[in-house]
Amino acid sequence: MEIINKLIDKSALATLIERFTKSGKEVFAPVKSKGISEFARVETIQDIDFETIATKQSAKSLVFPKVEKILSYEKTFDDVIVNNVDYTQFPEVIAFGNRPCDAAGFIPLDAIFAGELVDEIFKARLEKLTVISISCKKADDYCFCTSVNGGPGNTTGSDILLTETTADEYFVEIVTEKGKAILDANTDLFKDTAAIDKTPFLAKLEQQFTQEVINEKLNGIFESDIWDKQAMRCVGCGACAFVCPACGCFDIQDETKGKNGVRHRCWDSCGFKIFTLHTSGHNPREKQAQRWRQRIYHKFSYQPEQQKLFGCVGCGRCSRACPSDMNIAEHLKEIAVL
Amino acid sequence: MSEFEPKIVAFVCNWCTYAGADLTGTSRIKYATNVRIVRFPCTGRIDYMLLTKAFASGADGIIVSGCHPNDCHYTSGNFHARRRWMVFKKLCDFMGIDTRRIVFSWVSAAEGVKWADIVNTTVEEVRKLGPYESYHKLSTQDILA
Amino acid sequence: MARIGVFICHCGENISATVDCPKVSEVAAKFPGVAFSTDYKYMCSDPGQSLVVNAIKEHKLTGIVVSACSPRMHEPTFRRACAEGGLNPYQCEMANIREHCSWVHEKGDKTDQKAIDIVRMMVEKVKRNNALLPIKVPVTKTALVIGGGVAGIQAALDIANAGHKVIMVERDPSIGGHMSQLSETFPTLDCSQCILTPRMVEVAQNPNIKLYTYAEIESVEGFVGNFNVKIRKKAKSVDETLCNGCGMCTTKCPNKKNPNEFELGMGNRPAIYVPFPQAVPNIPVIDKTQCTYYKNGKCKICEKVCQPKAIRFDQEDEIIEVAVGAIALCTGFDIKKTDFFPEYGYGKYKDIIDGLQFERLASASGPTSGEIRRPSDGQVPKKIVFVACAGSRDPAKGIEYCSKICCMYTAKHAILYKHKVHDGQAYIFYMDIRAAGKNYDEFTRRAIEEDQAQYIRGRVSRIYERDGKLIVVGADTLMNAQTVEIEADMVVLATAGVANKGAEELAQKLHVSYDQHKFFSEAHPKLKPVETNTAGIYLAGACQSPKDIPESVAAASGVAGKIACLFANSELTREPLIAMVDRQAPPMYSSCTGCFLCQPVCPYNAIEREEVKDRNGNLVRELAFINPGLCQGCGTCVAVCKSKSIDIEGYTNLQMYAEVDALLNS
Amino acid sequence: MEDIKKLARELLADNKVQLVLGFENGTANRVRPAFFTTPEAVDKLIYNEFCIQNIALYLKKDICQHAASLAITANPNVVRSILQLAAENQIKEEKIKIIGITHEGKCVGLLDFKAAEEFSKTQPKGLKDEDKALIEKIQAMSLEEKFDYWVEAFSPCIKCYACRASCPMCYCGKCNVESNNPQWIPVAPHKYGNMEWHMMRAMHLAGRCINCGECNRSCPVDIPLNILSYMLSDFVLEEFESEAGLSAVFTPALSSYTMVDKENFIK
Repeated sequence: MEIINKLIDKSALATLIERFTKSGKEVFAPVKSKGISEFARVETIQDIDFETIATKQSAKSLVFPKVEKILSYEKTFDDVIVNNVDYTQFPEVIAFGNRPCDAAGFIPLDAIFAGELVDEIFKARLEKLTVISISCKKADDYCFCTSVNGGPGNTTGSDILLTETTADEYFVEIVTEKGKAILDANTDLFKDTAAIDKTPFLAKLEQQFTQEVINEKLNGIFESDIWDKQAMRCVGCGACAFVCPACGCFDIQDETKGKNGVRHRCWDSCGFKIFTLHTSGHNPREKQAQRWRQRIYHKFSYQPEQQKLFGCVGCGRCSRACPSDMNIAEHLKEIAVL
Repeated sequence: MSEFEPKIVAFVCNWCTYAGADLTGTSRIKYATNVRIVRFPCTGRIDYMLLTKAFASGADGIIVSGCHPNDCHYTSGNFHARRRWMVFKKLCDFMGIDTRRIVFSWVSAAEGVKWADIVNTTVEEVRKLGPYESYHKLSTQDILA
Repeated sequence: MARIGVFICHCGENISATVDCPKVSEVAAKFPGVAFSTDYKYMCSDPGQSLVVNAIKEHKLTGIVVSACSPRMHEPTFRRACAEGGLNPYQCEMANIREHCSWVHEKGDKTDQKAIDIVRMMVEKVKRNNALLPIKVPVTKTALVIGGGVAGIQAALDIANAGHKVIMVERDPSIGGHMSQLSETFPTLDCSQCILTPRMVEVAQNPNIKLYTYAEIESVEGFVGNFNVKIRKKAKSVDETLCNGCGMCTTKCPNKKNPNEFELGMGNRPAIYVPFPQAVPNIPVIDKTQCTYYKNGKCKICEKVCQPKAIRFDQEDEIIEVAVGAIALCTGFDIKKTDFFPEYGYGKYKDIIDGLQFERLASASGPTSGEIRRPSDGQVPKKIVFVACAGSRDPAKGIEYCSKICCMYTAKHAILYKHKVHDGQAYIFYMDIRAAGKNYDEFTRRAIEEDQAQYIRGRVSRIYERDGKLIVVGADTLMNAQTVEIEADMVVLATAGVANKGAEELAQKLHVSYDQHKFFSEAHPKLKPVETNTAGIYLAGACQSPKDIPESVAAASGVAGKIACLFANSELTREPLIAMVDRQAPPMYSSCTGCFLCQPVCPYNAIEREEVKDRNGNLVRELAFINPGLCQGCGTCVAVCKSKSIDIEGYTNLQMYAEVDALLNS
Repeated sequence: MEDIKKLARELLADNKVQLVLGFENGTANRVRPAFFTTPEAVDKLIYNEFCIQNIALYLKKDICQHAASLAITANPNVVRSILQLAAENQIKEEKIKIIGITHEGKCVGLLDFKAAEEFSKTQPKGLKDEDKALIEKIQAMSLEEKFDYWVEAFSPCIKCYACRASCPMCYCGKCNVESNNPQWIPVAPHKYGNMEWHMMRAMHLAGRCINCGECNRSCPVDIPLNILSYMLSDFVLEEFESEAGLSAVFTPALSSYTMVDKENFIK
């Protein structure tokens, strides 16, 4: 679809959100509470935090929640009755005010869950999701989207992208049919405009490397000692993976109460030792450095090879969340200049 | 409508309270049917995780009982248990877990009457408190839909 | 897949009158994993047991739940039946629906439901039972007896007479202990030496007993049936194999003015000495701290006069390693010195002595040849005051417990005094007269009635000297606490009995527990009075608490009996319901982190450190290891282990978890 | 800071240690843990008021396990951690050189364990006023309020286990939450799973926690779980006169008992 350009002023935007909520759509947007900005359900535009560069956690939980019930079951004397989750009943969700990097994150997730094998639950959630992103006016020391083919005004993954052009007005790019459906239902709120050069309204973020260079370098450094060096201060938690918009690893857990039980899909991280631990006691990724290497290879080598895309959107959340300040951009730059 | 019948689980040691409960039986002293006894070798063996597990599994009240101080078959299991319970109780109190529903007691092998008494009073206390809905809800809301 | 059999017993009408047994059986038949369920009148009867045995075979059961009485009653019975049916005996669980159900509830649905729940719980448990084999521990049939007092002697002789080897270690140069110091014994007044000496000789002559005197325990390692003990045999400076006990050395030794320990300082002995004439062995030792040669490098008179040439000035301490299967602790007691009672003047006034010193004065072989003469001037005291509870039952200044023997020996002292000093008068200050025991009360009555000992119920507040007399000031609580003042010629303090010197250190070497007074602790105050918490180590006599001779001897024979039982088989068989630490193949080895926070909670010191080494011998990990010979299966370590690396058979985490789950989530 | 650097340089130059564990500058105005193996590298070593991460946790990581000997820039929290780790048989004195640093940032030179024990006693615990205030606030709540408070406080938990990974005392190779036979604690980060996980962790740290607050600092969703341990530490100190991190030879409260422990709650 060709991008449709529009303008919307802030009061119209408020009305739009009101219309969403009134029509039964669930709107999730950054909300600041106790100093932390996270995606949360909002009712009006006043609830929304437009300032924070990036929420602590990504928007991925809208399609890949930290706990997803995938089925329930009941044991009888000689049988087990399985009940699948009715994913046709998922609500319509609007992601609003997320950054372009968040939107871009849905692409690699989609490739994981709805590639060769389709995860119906994920697919249903993604289909019910409309992403209305807002371009970045600011970037911080952790941001590096421009190094991974993204950018502060990138439209990838968004259904609609808003760019603040004046104190009262957003330049609107309708990117997809889903976005157009919103436009069509609310034409009164949008104004016509010609295409606008967004550059002056976007954060300036220098490109530090290219993901293609990383991809190429990774071919020869699997056994390099750089992994040991970089992972030295890694504490081995899963914070990076859990805040990452593109990390899709999960664990399957059954929980029972007597004869009833459920199967949950929960977030998991390749950074955990137990992630690859075999029953025999053997662990193919025994050391933290190997697990760190896996993280980089998965995003910059395996995913490009298998899914023809990169698994990193340059949001920098992992670096912000890291208790010991492992900065992924810094590490990638080191690899790029090897 | 029938009266609320609390579910009580008793974690007891083999040598004192289990034997004490046996004595209640041999003495034919009647008590409430609500209690289910789980036998452990010693109170020292009782893991506090089993207490939360019991609540999560639907218990409304818990009795934890063993030998009186200095009577432990293994000399010190009950002393270690006592300390563990103190700390656990403190944590529960701080976290809003209802410790009125956990009764700790010493019941010796000779205290058949005391055992019946502990069970009866616990059943009545917990009956007054009602079902332990908050913990049951917490533990089942994401499992039983 | 589990195939569980459920057997509901009616117990005549004991269960069936209250619980609907057929209904319970019917419901149980529908539990997942239950392959067979039935009810029967008397499950423990022969036909009942046959029913179990046959059902196991016929239905190819993998485990059984016998729903009947308390497992404390018939668990062994049904474990046997289980084994007879071809299953491992530990694949049997009992659901207690009698003591815990039918006998304590009225007939009704709630009672039936409870019975059903109990059965369900045990079905879920037994599904998770492991097949277990009894634990076998080899037993070295040699006993170590530490201490050669009357308790040690009795224990050693009994064990030796049962046909087992005994190694006896005594700290002093001779065995005999405190009893050899006593004059006569209550309540019979037979001479202590006369009854003890033959037993001492027996020890020396018994071919099953190896005696090490002047020796101490250096270290103890191992566990029940398998202790390795290092004994430090202190240098006597005399070759025991050559010495013939002629006594020339002790007679000729020029350095004779050394305080005699055996006489409690009331006499002297040479630097080379035999502690007392009846000593066993009758071999002298040189006291290196006093011997002129050791001090100045000159003398060697003993060497010159020794015909068999047995003197060895260059002899060194020797470490002897022995392997033993059991240890009897018989290290006895000591008496508390009265320094902490300055108002009683002990040590300040020569004529205030303690009870043990009085024993020596009254002894025919003592420093006064049995005549009661006071130490200061050798005069016969005409008025003598005995102070009972000198330190005992006095939490403020002494010890809080009762020393138990003082009431009796003080009465004995009064009687002996009267027998020896006919015109003398004995006064006894006491708190209570504790004379429980066979012929004990009669004995104290005799002191009062026949031997005119005057008992004054009250405490002594002060003793001081005035005009050559000892003024004993006390209160008579039976006379309105009126002050009593007695001008005495001599005072005997019945000082408190306390733990022996070095008891704490020895307990730590042996890993046995001890109480706040450093007396060794028994495993159970009623049911295991001679066992310690460390399997294979027993205790007898006054090292446990103050005891008189018959009690010490009885305990010693008890210990000997226990050890004889232990030695009755070459292997020790133990119930396998014990704790174990997780072990896995490398590189995991174990989920144990080696924090050893489980170690201090084990009452039996069963948790050891195991070193895991790589092929080059480098230490890789330190892991907890539970010695199956020592673990008694309390499971306290299981609950303490944070990484859930310890589990206990019979009550595994999986079993207990399943029980709770089955109870509530039905 | 210069004296710390000088010490570190000398230790490496004299081959007394193979590795110095400390801090360097990180992203923007952050600091980060760093590992120095040559005297020259020590140029980058820093120590300032931001160096509060409890780097004692690295003592259980491969890099420190493999080093024959190492030194660590140790603020009072790190010193306490080291002593407690030693008490729990996780580190040996001969392997580690402690560069002691006070709360104020003053270097007190190398500490052996005995000196470290003395040092620890003089340095107050790192309990902040806001933590105390929160404990008091919760204690004043009703039973239901407390329960709701914690259920809500734990609900954002994503089970990333940063609390565990950042805690020097959480050194178990296999955490309780990872034992699945039986599954003691639900792995799923739902409200129940979160509640039991944090409750279990608080119990495991009772009497062992040295109160550095690292669990809270590392938590990406800012759960105040440190106050659970703070509250229990206070309780253990008050009831059992036992405090972790003051001695290298120490039996934590829950591995010991006294005959006179309270039992007024036992019928």
